[in-house]
Amino acid sequence: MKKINKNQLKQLVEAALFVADSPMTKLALRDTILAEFTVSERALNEVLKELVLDYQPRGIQLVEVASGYRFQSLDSLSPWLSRMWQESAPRYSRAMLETLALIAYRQPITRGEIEAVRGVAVSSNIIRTLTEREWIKVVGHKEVPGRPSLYATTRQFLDYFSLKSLADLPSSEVFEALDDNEPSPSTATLEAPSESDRAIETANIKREENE
Amino acid sequence: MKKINKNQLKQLVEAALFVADSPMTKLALRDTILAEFTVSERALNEVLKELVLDYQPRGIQLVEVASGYRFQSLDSLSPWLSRMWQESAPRYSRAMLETLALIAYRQPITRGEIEAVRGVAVSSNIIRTLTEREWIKVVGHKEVPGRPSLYATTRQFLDYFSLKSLADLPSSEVFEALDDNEPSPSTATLEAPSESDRAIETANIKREENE
Amino acid sequence: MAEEQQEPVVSTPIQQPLPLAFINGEAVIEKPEDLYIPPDALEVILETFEGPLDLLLYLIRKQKFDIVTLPVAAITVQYMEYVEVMKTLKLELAAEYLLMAAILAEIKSRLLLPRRSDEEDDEEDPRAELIRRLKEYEAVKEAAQTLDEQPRMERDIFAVKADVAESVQPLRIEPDVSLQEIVLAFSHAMKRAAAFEHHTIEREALSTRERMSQILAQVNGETYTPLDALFTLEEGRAGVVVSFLAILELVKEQLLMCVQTGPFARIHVKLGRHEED
Repeated sequence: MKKINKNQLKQLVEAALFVADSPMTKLALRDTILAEFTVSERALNEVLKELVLDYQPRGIQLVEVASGYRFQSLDSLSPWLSRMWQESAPRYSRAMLETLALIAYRQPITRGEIEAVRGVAVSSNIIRTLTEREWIKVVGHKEVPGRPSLYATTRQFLDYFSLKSLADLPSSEVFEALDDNEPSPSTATLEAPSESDRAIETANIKREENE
Repeated sequence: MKKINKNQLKQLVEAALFVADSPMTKLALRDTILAEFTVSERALNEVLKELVLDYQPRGIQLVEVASGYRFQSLDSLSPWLSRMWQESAPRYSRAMLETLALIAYRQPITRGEIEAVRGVAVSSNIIRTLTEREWIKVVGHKEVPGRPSLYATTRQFLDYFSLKSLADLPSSEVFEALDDNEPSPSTATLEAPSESDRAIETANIKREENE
Repeated sequence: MAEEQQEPVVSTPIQQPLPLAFINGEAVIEKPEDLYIPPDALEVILETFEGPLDLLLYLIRKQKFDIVTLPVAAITVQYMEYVEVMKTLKLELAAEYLLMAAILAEIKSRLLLPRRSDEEDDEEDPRAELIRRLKEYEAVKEAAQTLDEQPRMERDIFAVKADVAESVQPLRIEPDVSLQEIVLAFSHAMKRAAAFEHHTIEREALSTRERMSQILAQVNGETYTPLDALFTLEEGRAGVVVSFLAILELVKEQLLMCVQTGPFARIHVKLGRHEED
C-alpha cells in the first residue's frame, strides 16, 4: 500500500466526486481511486471537510446526501441555470383556445357557463394551463350553489396581445369578416368600419389604460 | 437588462459550466444564463480567466476546447480515476490513428489520397468508425472522376483530444516542413519527379476510392 | 550517414530466441537479421506492418540507413525476402506489397543503366519519388503516434459534471398564440352554440365586461364596499359610465348585490345575489 500526501489525496477525491456519475460514499472512494493507498479515516474526513469549505463561496457546493457526497449547483442560482434547459410546450388545442376566447369575451364567466356555450366539459388541465401562463385568473365567485369561480383575463393577457384594454379585442363584425374571408382576406369593406369605430372607442378607453 | 456584480457573475458562469452537458461558448452563456443581464465582454473574459486560475491547483481544470469552455479532470490523475469504471478506454489501431492523423493534418482529403500516402487501402470499417464517433465528416467532393468524398475533422474530434483548434495539434511542424519542401526548387532532383509520379499514382488509386 | 554504403548482413540462418516487443502496436525487433523465425511469430510481425512503406521504413531503420541515400539494392533484397516469407506462409499478401516490389525492381534497374555524360540533364534520381513517399509516410506515422499520446477523453481526461440543484426546472417555452386565433376560436364557439347571438358581443360590452372583472376583484362576499369606491373620478365621465354599466350588468347577472339602508344613504355592494328578489 502506497502513501499519498494530503494535497494529492484532496485533488484525487475532488476529481473523483466530479467525474462520478452518482454520489460517492467514502467506502466507494476507498474501493476505487484509493484502492492502492493507505489513507486514514481521519485524513479522508479532513479532506472532505476542507473541500466542503473550499466550495462554500463558489457557484457549486459539495454536499452529503443519503447516497454519498456530490457536487451540486448553488440553490440560489437555479432561476438562471434553468435557462440552460428549454422545452417547448405543445401548441394549444382548439378547446384551449375556445375557452380562452370565451373568458376574454364573456368575462367574468364561470366554468359552467363556458361548458354551456361549448357543449362539452372544460378540462381542469385547460384552466390550469391558462392560469399558469397568467392569462386568466379568478376574480370572484358566483353566489350560486357551489360558489363557482369567476374567471377573467389578466393584464398579462392584454400585454401578450399588445392590447391596451379588452375593448381593443376585435368585435363580432371583425371576426365575422375574418371567418368569412379566411381563404381570401381581400375584402376590405367589412374591415373598414371597424377601423373607424375602433378609433372612437380607443379615445373613450384611453383613461383606463393605467388602472 | 439587469446588472450583475462580478462575484455573482463568476458563481453563475462557474455553476453553468459545471452543470452543462457539453462545453459552452461565451455566446451560449450569454444566450442562456446571462440572457437578462448586461455583461461586458471584458467582464466575462475576466471571470473566465479567473476561474481558469482558481482551478489551476485543483483536481479539475477549466479548459477551452473547440466547442467552448469545459471543466475536466486533471490529466495526471487518470491512472486512479479510470478505476471508477469497469471497462477500460478504447484503444485505436495504428491504421485508424494514421488515417485520422492524415485527415487531421491534410484536410480536406480523399480516401484515395490517404491511401496514396499510406501505401495501403483504407478499410471502409475505419472510415465508418471515425464517422460514427463524429471525429470526421464529409465536407465536399473532389471534382475529379468519381467525385470522391473529401474528409475533414470535426469539432468533436478537437474536443475529444482536448484541443482548441487544429493549430494546437502536436507536431504539425513535421507536416508543414514537408509541405514547404514540395514546391521548393532547391531540392529539385529529389522532388521533381514526385509531382508527376503523384499524378500517376493518384490516377491508379482512383478506382479504389469508391469501392 | 557514415554507414551509407554498409551492405546488409545476409547471414546464414542461426536459430536464436526472438527478442520481440511491441510498443504502441509497433513491432520492435532487435536484429532479426536472419529470417529463420518461427512461422507463427513471423506472421504476427508481418501483420504489424501497416503496408509496404511501413516495412521498408522498418528495414531502413533496422540497418541504420539514411532514408535520403536509400541503398535500393540492399533494401530490395531484404524486402523481397520478407515478401517471399509472406508468400510461403500463404499470408493474405496484399497487392500493395507486390506493387512495391515492382517499384523497387524498376528503380534498381534504372540505377544500373549507365548514366549519360552530360551532368546537366534533367534525368531525375529514380529513387526520389520513393524517398519522398517514405519521408511522408514516416511523418504520418509519427503524427499518428503523437496523436495517440495526446491526452484524450475516456483515457486521460474525464468529463466533469456537477448535479443541478433540485430547484432547477427546465424553462418551458409556451406556444405562441395570435389574436386572430382567439377571435376565430370565439367565432367558432359562438357558431356552434346556436342559442347565442353574435351581435350581443359588442365592443361597448367588452369594456364593460372588463370593468366587471375589475369590480369583482375589488369587492368580496363578506363585507360591504361603498359603491362610490368603485368609481374613479379621474377617469372622467366615460369611465364612470363604464363602471356604472358594469355594476348594473353584475347586478343583472346576480353576481353583485346593492344595499341601501335608507333613502339617500350610501349604497354598498357585496358579492352575491338578492335572495328576496
